[in-house]
Amino acid sequence: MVDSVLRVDGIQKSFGGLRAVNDVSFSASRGELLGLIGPNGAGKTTIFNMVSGIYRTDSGQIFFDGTDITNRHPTRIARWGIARTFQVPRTFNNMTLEENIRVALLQVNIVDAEATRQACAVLDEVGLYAKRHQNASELSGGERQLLQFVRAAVTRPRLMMLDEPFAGSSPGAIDCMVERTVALSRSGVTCLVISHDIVSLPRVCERVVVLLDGAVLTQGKLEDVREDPKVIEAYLGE
Amino acid sequence: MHFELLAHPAIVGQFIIDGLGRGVMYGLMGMGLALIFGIMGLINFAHGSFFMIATYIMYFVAVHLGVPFPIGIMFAALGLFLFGAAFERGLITPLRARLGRNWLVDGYVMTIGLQIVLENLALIVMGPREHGISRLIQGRMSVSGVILTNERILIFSVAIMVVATLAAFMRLTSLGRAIRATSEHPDAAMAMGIDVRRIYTITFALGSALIGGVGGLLLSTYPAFPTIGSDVLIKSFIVVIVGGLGNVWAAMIAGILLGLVESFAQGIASAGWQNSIIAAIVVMVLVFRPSGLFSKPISRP
Amino acid sequence: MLASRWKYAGFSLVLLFLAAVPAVANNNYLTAVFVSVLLFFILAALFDFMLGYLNIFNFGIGGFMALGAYTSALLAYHYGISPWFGLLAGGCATLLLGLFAGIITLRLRGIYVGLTTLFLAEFVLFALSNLREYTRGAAGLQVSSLPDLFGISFSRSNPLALYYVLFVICVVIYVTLHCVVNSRIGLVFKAIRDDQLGASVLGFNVVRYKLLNFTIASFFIGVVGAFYGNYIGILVPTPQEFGVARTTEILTIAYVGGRGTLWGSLLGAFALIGLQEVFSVVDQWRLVLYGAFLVFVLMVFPRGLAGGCKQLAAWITRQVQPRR
Amino acid sequence: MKMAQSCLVVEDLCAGYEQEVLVVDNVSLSVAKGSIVGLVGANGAGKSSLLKAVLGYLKPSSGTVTFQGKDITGHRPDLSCSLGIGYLMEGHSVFPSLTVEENLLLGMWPKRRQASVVKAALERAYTRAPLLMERRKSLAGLLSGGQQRILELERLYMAGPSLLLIDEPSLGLAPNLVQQTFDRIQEFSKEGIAVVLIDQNVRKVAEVADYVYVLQLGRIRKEGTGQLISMDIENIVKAFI
Repeated sequence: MVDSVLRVDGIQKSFGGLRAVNDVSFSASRGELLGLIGPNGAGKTTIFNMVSGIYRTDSGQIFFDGTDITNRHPTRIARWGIARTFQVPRTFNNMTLEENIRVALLQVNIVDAEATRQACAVLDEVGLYAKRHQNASELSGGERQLLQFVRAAVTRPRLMMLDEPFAGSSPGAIDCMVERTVALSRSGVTCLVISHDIVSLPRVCERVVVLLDGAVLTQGKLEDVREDPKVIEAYLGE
Repeated sequence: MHFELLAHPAIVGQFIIDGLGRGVMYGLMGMGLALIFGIMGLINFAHGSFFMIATYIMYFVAVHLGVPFPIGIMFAALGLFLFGAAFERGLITPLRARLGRNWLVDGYVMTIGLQIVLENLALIVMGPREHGISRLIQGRMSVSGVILTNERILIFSVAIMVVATLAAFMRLTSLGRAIRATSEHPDAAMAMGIDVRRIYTITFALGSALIGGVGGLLLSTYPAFPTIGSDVLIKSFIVVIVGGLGNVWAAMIAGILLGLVESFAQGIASAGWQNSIIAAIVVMVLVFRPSGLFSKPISRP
Repeated sequence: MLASRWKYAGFSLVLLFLAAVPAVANNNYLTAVFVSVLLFFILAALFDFMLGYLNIFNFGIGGFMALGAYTSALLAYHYGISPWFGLLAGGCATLLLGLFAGIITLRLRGIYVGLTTLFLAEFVLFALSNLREYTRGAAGLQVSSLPDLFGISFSRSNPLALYYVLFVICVVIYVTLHCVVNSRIGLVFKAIRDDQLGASVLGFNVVRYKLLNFTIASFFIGVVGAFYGNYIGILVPTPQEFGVARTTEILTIAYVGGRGTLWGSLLGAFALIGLQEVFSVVDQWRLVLYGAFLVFVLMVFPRGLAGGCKQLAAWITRQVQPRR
Repeated sequence: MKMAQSCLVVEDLCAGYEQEVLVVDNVSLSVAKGSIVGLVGANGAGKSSLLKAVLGYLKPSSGTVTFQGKDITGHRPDLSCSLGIGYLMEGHSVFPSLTVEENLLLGMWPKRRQASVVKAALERAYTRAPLLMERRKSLAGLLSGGQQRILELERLYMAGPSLLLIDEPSLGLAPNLVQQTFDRIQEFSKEGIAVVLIDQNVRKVAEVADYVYVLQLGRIRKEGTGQLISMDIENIVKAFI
């Protein structure tokens, strides 16, 4: 608990009568790769939206590096060092790839020629260099996923939240994201990953939190969780 | 300011009657706009020009050809129905097909283009001359000092009829149900087997027919003139914004409210400032209650 | 690098053309045409600065202009303040209006912003026509012409001099806008335009950038409005001059030129105003042409003339490249 | 399975939101009259997209969809649906500000002109679900989630479809309602309606389905009769996690 970077403490969120997230608590330590899994409608994305300030939390608290960030504005939360991606990629579609990266680099005060240089370098690493002057709208869904991933990563976050980063991506793009996620964690960035990709997720996460109907069902090592009858039951239905 | 006028019941009664009379007209004007916005999300900037075309149709059919007024009004409505359908099918449908969910901004810019064309074509073809009639029907009556023209009674009854017919159409016919279903959940409407594109065309045509009929009906107050539409458009906007964008019934209530405000403001205060006050009210409604005075606030996730 | 060199060459060429032609021709009619080209160009560019770069639909740009024009004219009329200073004062007054409009429309989106600015502008126009004792309302307000400077007369009988005043204003505004949209701020503008939420989770304060854009644009609209008042000589608060009709003209030129490209507005202004002068025999057809052009562009050239030019340039490059 | 008996035949269907990544990748399946076919798989395996591609909400890039011997590949959804395919989309699809009765009547859209048929269908629905009769004048949006699901199922049945595509009917329902929903679906099939059923309740699907396809990353990875799948169910589900 001492070096937990993110601590979510009993958060709740309802939409109308539906309780989407019900008393969820978990924490992630520095450099940890934590997976969030669970059947459809379990509340995974809702938790992401609460942590990044897009949804208001009904009750409970969220701590980041010991600071209470519950219900702060998304802009503030981003400046604290929390970056995220979205299930449907939110790239800036009428801007070129290079501009997409450069705008993110502004957050860490990298501008002008240096920004162009770094943007080119980053795009080169993920194999998008050749398309750097194209608009993001011309990319495929998988490439856009990759773009928003690196766009989030260049802001040097301390917590990176990835929402279904592997869905709809080509094997090459997935490899690239897996490698870079692992590299990020080695450099001390905490990563939270929502994924259903049974092949890719184990390459990234050791520990997972399993959610069901808005509550934490269990958490632990991925292999153990997969053998847990409770979890299998959850996926089977009652 | 002449607040002392409010002490005379007959004068106040006259204010109310005048206000109701105007208000019903404004309500009628707004309904077509509200219908199209409510179902399609499109703001029709050519709404006023449609009104203008209708007044010309009415003038020619009723005055030049000597056809009875009710049939003239029907001609105006029918003409605008066809025009609206053609415009939607010819220009809006392709736009929607090309742009998908992002068609709306280009959609209303398209109606702006149409409005410019129509207004100026009318100026060229018809010239800057008013074509009007003095009265649809003659006669007036006086009830304890309050004067009431027969024409006003006629417009009032037509308004009630239009509201009732539209309500009945929307509630009781399968087409009306399909229109409402489409506005709520287009994908689910398709799963019912409803051709959503056709529903949009019909909706636009209906909204156009509505303003068309109203244009014919109001020819005596709003004579045919190329730029008569801009005033109608602004009045319709006010009514629709105050009532709540897309809420057809609330547009009528907002219209009456606007009519009463105008009537009292003109009677009591010096004329002129009422426009500024109304513009300010509209801005305040947009800022503080964007969903209008009579609708539930839009929830913002 | 080569591309940017071409851009500067093009820019200089256009500048030279705009500077030289009226002087060489020295023809009052041609000067008048160039004045309206520049006026509409810069207003459309300002409109596009808001719409094309930040998705702010300012449907009250005509009323904003009116405020600038009246501020400058009234200062001169009632207090004898020099119209030269009035240009700035008009800008400042409109800046305040823009700031106010920006603040009240912060929570609103899309068409609601458009309607709010529309009625705000209506309010300004109605107020101007109602304050009859002060603004002379529909009777029209006489605008004193710009006083002589460096021995040059800027009265309305010397349209060439006025043209150069406008020319300088346009260059200043255009260069400023160009610098802004190509700076870091412009980068953020575009990000917010494309995806507001995406920009805010990157840590950008969307509100602040929107206000910044709105105030910059409003200030310049006010300056242009003040100049316009000096140029036409008499101000009447009608819809044709400053209302919805004026706004739609500006919008048409911005759309025909191409959204999201400032220089496209110059193409749009030349195309539409040029067209209208060529067909001046049937002057009434002018606005019909505007509307038809707008519909045509929406259907066939969604990115406007500028987009068409870019496609043409790309095509030429493709044709040229293999031979190298 | 003989072709003549098949109500729906999907052959080599490919579809995707992007050109490069297919969410439905070369899927072939057939659904016999009166049978229930289950589709299971992890989130994002392409189950819902498959249904959307069959109906034309998502344009297929290749392959064919044949419904009752008629090629409907890439038809507009409303055309496919009016041929006798009922579609229950994921999430709630009632029209909230229309009344319960109006919702039911919209289910009869293709047959709206046959007044007597409409009346009979409405009566049949009310007999089957008295709750809807009771609340027929109230707005559908005011019903509870479970009641809305009942309304949706009855609405599907109104026009007498020969094929139903049902996507996640038990999502967000209380356990007793889940059972009721599955019972209703089985009744459909007993009446000779073919059903394609997606649900995350894998055990339930295997129980009611005659045949089950397991999808992963847009492809069919495994298929078999309901019993066969039931036996191997734990391993199949482990593969989702």
